[in-house]
Amino acid sequence: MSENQSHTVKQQRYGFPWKQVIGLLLSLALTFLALWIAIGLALPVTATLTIIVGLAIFQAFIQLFLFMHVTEGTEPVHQLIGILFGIYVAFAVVAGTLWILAYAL
Amino acid sequence: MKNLKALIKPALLLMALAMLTGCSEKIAVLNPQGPVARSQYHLIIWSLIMMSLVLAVVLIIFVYVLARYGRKNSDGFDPNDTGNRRLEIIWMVIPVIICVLLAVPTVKTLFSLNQPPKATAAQAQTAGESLTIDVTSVQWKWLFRYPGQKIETVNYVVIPAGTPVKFRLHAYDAMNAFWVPELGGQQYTMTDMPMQLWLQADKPGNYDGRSSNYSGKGFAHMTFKVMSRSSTDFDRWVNDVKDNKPALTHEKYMELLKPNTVKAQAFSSYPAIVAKDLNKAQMEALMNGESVDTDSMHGMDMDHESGEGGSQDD
Amino acid sequence: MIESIKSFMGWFFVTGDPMIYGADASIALASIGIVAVLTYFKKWKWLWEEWLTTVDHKKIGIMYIIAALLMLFRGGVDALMMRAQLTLPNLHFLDAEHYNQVFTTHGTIMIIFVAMPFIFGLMNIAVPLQIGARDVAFPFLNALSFWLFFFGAMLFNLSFVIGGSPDAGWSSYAPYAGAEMNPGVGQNYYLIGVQISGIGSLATGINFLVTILKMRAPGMTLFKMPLFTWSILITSVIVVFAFPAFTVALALMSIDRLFGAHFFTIAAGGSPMLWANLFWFWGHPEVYIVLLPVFGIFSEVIATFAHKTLFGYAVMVWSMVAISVLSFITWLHHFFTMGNTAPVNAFFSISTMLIAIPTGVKIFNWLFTLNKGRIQFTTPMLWALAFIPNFTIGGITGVMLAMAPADYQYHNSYFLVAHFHSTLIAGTVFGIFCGLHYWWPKMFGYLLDETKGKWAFWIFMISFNICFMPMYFLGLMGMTRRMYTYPAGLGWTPINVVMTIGAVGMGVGFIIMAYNIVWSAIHGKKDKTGDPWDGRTLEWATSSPAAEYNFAHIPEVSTRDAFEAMKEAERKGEADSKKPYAPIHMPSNTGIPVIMSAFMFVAGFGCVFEWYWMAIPGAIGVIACMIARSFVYDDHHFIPVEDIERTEAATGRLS
Amino acid sequence: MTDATLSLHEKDQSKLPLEYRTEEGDLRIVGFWIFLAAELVLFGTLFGSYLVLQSHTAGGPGPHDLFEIGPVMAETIVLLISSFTCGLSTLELRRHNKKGLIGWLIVTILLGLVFLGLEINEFYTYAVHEGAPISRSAFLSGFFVLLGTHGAHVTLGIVWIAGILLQLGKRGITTVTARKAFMAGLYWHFLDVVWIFIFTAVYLTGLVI
Ligand code: HEA
Ligand code: HEA
Ligand code: CUA
Ligand SMILES: [Cu+2]
Repeated sequence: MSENQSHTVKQQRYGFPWKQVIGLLLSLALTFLALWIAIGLALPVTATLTIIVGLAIFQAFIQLFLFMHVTEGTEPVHQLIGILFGIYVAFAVVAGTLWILAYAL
Repeated sequence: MKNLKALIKPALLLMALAMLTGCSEKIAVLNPQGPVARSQYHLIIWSLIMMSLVLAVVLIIFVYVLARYGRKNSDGFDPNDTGNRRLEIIWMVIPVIICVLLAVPTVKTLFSLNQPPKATAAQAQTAGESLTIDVTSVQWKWLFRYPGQKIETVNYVVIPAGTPVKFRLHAYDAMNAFWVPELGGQQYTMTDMPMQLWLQADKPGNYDGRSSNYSGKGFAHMTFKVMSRSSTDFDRWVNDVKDNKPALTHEKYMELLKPNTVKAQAFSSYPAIVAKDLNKAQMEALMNGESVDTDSMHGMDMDHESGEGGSQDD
Repeated sequence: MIESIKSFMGWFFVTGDPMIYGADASIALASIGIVAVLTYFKKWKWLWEEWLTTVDHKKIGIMYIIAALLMLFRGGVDALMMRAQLTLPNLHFLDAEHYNQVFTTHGTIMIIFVAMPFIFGLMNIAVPLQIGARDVAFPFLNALSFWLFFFGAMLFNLSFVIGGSPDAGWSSYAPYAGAEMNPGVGQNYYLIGVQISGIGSLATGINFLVTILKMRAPGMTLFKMPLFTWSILITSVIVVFAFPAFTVALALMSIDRLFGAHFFTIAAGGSPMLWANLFWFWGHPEVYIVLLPVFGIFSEVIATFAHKTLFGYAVMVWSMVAISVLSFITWLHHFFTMGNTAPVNAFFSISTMLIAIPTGVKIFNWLFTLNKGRIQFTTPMLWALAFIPNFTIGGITGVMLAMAPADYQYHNSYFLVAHFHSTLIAGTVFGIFCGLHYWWPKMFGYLLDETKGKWAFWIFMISFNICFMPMYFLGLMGMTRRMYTYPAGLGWTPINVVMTIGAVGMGVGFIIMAYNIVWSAIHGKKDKTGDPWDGRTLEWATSSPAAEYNFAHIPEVSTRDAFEAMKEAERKGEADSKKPYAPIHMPSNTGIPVIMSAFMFVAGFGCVFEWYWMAIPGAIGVIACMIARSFVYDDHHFIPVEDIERTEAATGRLS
Repeated sequence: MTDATLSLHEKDQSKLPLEYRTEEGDLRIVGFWIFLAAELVLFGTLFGSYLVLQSHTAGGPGPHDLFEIGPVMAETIVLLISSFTCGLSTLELRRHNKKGLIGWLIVTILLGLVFLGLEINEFYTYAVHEGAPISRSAFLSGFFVLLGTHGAHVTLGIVWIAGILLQLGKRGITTVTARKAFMAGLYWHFLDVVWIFIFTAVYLTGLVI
């Protein structure tokens, strides 16, 4: 735990940042796609909502995997389970709240 | 065995419960006086039986292991007894079965409570009619409005026996809950969500009602009487109120809306504003000459069967 | 001028009641007394260096427990005041306003400032020792969590003498708790005091999650962990995922009250029911936050004093996992009667009932741990044994409440109050008393007296039954909660009298326990071996109290019940020879947590009174502390080998 | 992911990226992930509340009256690009290229500032020009608090990264500064994820319904 010393480190070689570039292009594409579906296409409201929420989730996973590297670390299973549980609870609170309070199904 | 003392209490409780379920009239919930309360009572008794079973099993094992292995020099000590698949499956599966046995009647009763109870009064049976009463909770009193009869009462309500009564519940300010244990379970009253509760009394009688959701200083006194009367008595009472009681004026109504406790009273008529079910904010806006916004009721109406009250979506 | 000061004082300090004056005076006297004693014995420096700035998990644990015991006293006095008022119909010992404040503070304090910190205290003491670690993952954060809890609790308690207490119940339902119907500072105290300590709780959750996941002794795989550690791991998960919802709920109501927003108001489209929804989204998991850790304690204690490994270890673990998953999808059962559609109520009825299954599995596994054991009735064991039948009653009445149509009849009645005291007292309180007696020697190096402990147990346990068993009937008779008085002639009086007798009995039991603590501090049996109970897990492998660094050598683990296995090996003469010591790397003390939390207190107090001239500097102080911390690089020190040898020699453990 | 995925059984500490190389760094990164998971719930709660209150406009302006897609798209694109530049900074960190790291971080916070400026302008327009402040209706309360919380997070991120830049300048890339820069990067991407949902659930949904 000698974190106080500065390590002089060697320059390592990494290639062109493909992952990052793909991530950016995909996010932009998905964003515009969602915009077009919402504004440009006149689908029924439910269909539109389903599709754009689906796209948002897809885009979130792009960030999670291509930019944030959830699968990286000494024991990545910990943060993976953590994030999954977080998604579960966040889903419970959003869906549950809507079910209870907004849309009487 | 000193530890047996730990068991005596729960065992006594169980026996006491078993005895009490049959008799005492003081125990309002176990003394149902109408079909709604009765269906809940059946559910309660059913669950009580199942739960007594569970408790009995736990207690029997508990007493057995303590008596058997709690002695100073008991034999049979086995430190390698650390698990048993078969047993563990048993005490997983049996609770599952119990849960199913509880869940099925629970769901059935839940859905049936949405429907009006079957009328038993001769008059109501033929006409298939029910009575609607609009209930408003105000800190700390209950206002009852009879939209059909066009009369209003405070802190007491008269209903015809044997006839389903639809109470439409609404709050002027704080949340309260409308509870008449002998006739049936409670529902909340809220400012933004008209709700309904079906109740019905088997026979004429007086029943205690109270608010069961805390709403401030005068909450403990927020009680009302439900008087069940035969159909003819009920009609007589309505006419009596119409003939002999004062009208609810606008001023008088505004007086009632102030937070305080008041005596029971009745009014032969009410002004139009009363029927609007405004909440405190809306009333204040109206009094200030602003436009009343009613959209807080959007999507908050759970009253699907009748489709009355607020609107469903925008 | 004088007049305006006078009127300010009259508004600022709570006045008009001899009880409050008494409290004011006793608080002032106690404070002066503490300051005087500390000054006289020249203990200020000691207090600062040994306690206020400590990052040692064992000391933090002790501070949590002391604070929680004090809060239990306050909550208990509240309870006795309520019982006094309700003993007979139409009493005027407390008026309505006062009674409403008392049940609100009673509930809030008991759950947030007693149950949680007591558990945090015990887990601070035991978890790092049980996993053979030298400290928690983030010692600084740990100290910060404690001080946030402490100052949050102080802020909340201040409401009693300054400004007025909250009176909307611990669940603070809107719209009654909103600014319009509830002006004044009381509710602000609730919102901000609880918020501050809640942030600390969230941090504790993260801290222990990482500690347990990453800092276990070599060889201790997840499925070799002691069950208490497992229970804390799972509790931490619930804390981490439930508290953010509460943070939001509290913040939204604060914004409503302080900045005129309309989340939960009647006006402008606010939704009062949304508050109930958010509150219980946290509130239901919260009851498992205070329950699962005591499940862990009972598992340890029952295994230790039955002298057996726990029955069905893996199932015990998985049932807790199941509870943690289910606990997030049952919250609506607290408002079945808020006009939900039948499918909604049906879903939440069933999801709630399902929790009975994993809980039942645990009950039976404990019973079968006792089976074929050699049961030893020590004080901790008595608490654990009493838990089983008493909690089962609380649990099965919970299942009865879970049946929505039946709940229409129980909701907000004393049946409900009886249910949650059966679970909270027979579960949580029995559990923390059990853990307190069990780990006391590990904390202080001497045992609590067994005879007095047993007296306290029997009196408290029997009185608990006297107080709360009749309460179920009171609910069925139609008495609702939060009534400051009731009329005669409803048949409620006899039961209320009995309940008050029970409550006083619990007070007596508590007093005996307090006396036991004082008595044992002087006469208590010393624990020289570090293993007074013939324990099975690693906390008993080190001295009592444990040295600053916990273990001179990090233990190596190969089985469950690791210490039991080590002792077994030693009996067989297989113990391996000791290695030489190496310097030990430990975090250094720091004053930042306590100072930062004190700034938080100032900021919070400012917000309560909407005095932004005070809140803003307080907030700036908090941020300054954060920045200062971010630039601290030298926050560790090494304990040299000589010191380790000296410490180990003193407890006879030198190799 | 080939270059970055770490083997669970990596024994050779020196093969690990700097930020994982000390025990403390490793612990903190896991802790930070868990914190982010908790933040998911925090934002989930805000989203739930907002969506419930969305239609409660109390006769005041609703989503249709307020939202304009132009500025929103601008904010979105700026934030997406900043997430990209932030990703590049992490890459430079892995290359131990201090200059590149500092450069991309500066670009990131500049983009963050642009985003904040746009958002503040949007808030200002609503609250002052459109007469729709937080106290106007439940819908607006939900809107301002949800977006404000995100905005406050972005602000915090900017301050945090600025602090890290100071430390990087002074100490260079060490195990400590590497860890901090890496964690700040995670945070920034996370805020982008939250924004994606704001874009979808608040703006697009508001325009569709
Ligand atoms: C430690 C605290 C704690 C615990 C553990 C529990 C445990 C449970 N609780 Fe309780 N509860 C509270 C604290 C707690 N509760 C509080 C504080 C409130 C009120 C808050 C307020 O309004 O102020 C409350 C309110 C409350 C309500 C709301 C009632 C209302 O407001 O109307 C409900 C309804 O479903 C409920 C249900 C349950 C259930 C099903 C369990 C289950 O987890 C119980 C499971 C255990 C068992 C069932 C026993 C053992 C099992 C077996 C022996 C196996 C066989 C059994 C069966 C198959 C049934 N609780
Ligand atoms: C862990 C949680 C916890 C604990 C331990 C307790 C413990 C007790 N509670 Fe509490 N209670 C709650 C949590 C808890 N409660 C909650 C959440 C509520 C709901 C609040 C709300 O509605 O908002 C509630 C509400 C509540 C009510 C309902 C009030 C109402 O709705 O009107 C009552 C009524 O009797 C009550 C009684 C008691 C009693 C007698 C004890 C006893 O067990 C206390 C025993 C302890 C002591 C007595 C120790 C103190 C010792 C002394 C003071 C020594 C001096 C005394 C003598 C020598 C006699 N509680
Ligand atoms: Cu209130 Cu739905
Ligand atoms: Cu619950």
